[in-house]
Amino acid sequence: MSLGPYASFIVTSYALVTAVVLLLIVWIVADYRRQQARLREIEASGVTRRSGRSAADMR
Amino acid sequence: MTLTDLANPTRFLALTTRILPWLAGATAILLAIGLYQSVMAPDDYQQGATVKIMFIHVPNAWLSMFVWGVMSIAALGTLVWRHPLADVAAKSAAPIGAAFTFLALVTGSLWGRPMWGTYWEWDARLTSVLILFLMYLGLMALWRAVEDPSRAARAAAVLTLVGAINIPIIKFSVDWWNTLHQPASVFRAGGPTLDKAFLWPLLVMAIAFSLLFITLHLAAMRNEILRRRVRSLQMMQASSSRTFSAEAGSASCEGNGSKEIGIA
Amino acid sequence: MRLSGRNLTCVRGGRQVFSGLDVSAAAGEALAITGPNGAGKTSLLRVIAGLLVPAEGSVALEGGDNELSLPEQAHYLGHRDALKPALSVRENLSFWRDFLGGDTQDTQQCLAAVALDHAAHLPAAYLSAGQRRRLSIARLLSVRRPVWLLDEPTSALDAAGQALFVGLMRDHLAGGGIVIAATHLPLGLDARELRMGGTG
Amino acid sequence: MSALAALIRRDIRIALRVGGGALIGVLFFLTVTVLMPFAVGPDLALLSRLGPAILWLGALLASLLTLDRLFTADHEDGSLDLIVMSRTPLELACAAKALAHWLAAGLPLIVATPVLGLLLNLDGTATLAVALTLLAGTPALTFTGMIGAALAVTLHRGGLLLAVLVLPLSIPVLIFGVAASQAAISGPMSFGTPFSILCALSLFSLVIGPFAAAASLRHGLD
Repeated sequence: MSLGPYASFIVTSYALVTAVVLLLIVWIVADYRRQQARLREIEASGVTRRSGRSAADMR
Repeated sequence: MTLTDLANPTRFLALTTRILPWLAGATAILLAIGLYQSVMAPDDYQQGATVKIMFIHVPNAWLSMFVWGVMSIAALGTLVWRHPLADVAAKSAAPIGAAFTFLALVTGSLWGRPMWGTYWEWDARLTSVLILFLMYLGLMALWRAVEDPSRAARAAAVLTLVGAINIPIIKFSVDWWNTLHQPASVFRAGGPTLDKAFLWPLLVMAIAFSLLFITLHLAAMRNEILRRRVRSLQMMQASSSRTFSAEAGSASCEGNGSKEIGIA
Repeated sequence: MRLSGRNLTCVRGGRQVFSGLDVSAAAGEALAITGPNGAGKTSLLRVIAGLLVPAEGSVALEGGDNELSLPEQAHYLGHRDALKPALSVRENLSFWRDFLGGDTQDTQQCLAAVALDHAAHLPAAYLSAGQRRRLSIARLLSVRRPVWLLDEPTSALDAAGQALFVGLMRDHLAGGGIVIAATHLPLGLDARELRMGGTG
Repeated sequence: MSALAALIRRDIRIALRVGGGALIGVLFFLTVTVLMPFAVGPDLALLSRLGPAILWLGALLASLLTLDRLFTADHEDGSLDLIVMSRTPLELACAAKALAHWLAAGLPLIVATPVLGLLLNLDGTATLAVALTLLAGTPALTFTGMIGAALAVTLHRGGLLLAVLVLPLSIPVLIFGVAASQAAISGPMSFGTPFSILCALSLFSLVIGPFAAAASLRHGLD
């Protein structure tokens, strides 16, 4: 497969898209882990969540 | 599962956890098919192999507008129906939309480079995307500037809707400004005359990227719900003054207060 | 050690707030500045803290550290808490400890002394008004300063908080410190009273 | 010394946290620069000739507008009283605050310059020249702007008044900054002369700024 004279542009754009999408995924996964860890930490320290009112918790 | 069930964040979390792996799998498969087809697609007789950039540029450009649409619906949800998930959806969509817009810009400029000889040309299409990108960044700055999420949500919702109304006006003005200064744009991306050999990979990639957005958005919404839960729990934690009584009052700074450190 | 100000006159915005005022407090002594609103309690404290320049007279600390001026040996607890909501409780306190410098104490122990150690990692934005006030009181403990200048220190505190603060002031006085407090509430400890306003 | 380090660390932290304004300056810079072609037209030759001037004006406005809250935020929550009373000389504390502000809000502008250079059709050397002159010149903008920020505390006013007070003071920096970048790109002049004057201006403001700001703060508190 030949990409012609502009191969570097094609490869760069595909690489950039891959990099940014991977970055998004890594960020979201890391954020999820961080929030989970914080929740565990808080629940370990004894503050209990009123599970019946979880909708109100968001506000 | 009705819409009112989805309004409950706990149910939403449970549902998200159940469907996220499937969505991620479907996205991966479609992306793989799309990428294979793009690689196998023939060269364009005019643009040569650079036409391959189109297969990732166009889906990103399409998503950059689609995400703003999603945020506008969420903004209506915040302002009109006060749906508890609406501002979560709006807030978590903004960085993802900004990332897709950024990719549309960069791939567009890389695609244009062989034709223009420069990375950036004040082409009407690209310039509109650049302004859209600035608006995404402004929206993210707004979310960051206000600490209280529900107060920030209303301001961001108003800005999002104003943006949604203004984007066509901006697009029109930029087109007009552009034709005023230069005859016709050299940059013709896609269009209905596209050959079938290009249409299929493009379509698959567009669906794959849309699925990618939905997957990322759901995951980010889940994060945001957890973040707000952490926030409200921390506020409860701050107001629960544990051993605040005469006993704490007598503990001086140098005194025996240190035995309680482990609890915090 | 003795803090003394003589013949103090303060003019603000063309209006004479007070004139010919003498202030003095010895080591281990508390001075309560009382008086109606607008009598110049806050202005007097700010003159002592070096934040306002008196039109006449001067204040000095005799028997303190000769290298340092009076404001450099004083803590000032004003109406405003000098806290940044974006920083955590611990970051707020340890910034002031590091910035003010001198004889410093452990941050965590100072937080425990004002019953805020459970919230050390939380942003200061989450604190209530009384907790914010307690956090600024922790600043007085984190760095040792012989003179405490307090402006309505107990206003935001509940009964338990006031009791706690009185205990801390007693400790400070017992260690040979000086407390000068502008207040319209009783301080809760033996204090000489300087009444301002009315006849001056 | 550790007191100053603590102050710098705190100010940078606040700027980067929620509610902090560090990156808004860059966004402003970006927006102002993008706005220019709509006024002068998309002619790339013209844009590349105007490029250094546009970038310098954008950076000037961005760094001055973010200075607005440098002292007023500390004044409003009472921190400034404690900073004035502390054992650290007020001049040094002012310099530390300005340095923290430059690190949090000024450096990102320089990092953003290459991207904006691309939009204005500047080539590699031109972009490098502008970035270098901004690196040498933005400290001067921050340290002279600090005087205005201190006056804003004294006068209980900020925003536009600050800009009106400080913009004339920044004219020399603008002149030599743009002159140095033009010299590096095309000009008959050598790059060295205007650039060394720019550096001298920065050093000068590094000395004058903290003293003027501290004097203004000392007399302005009430």
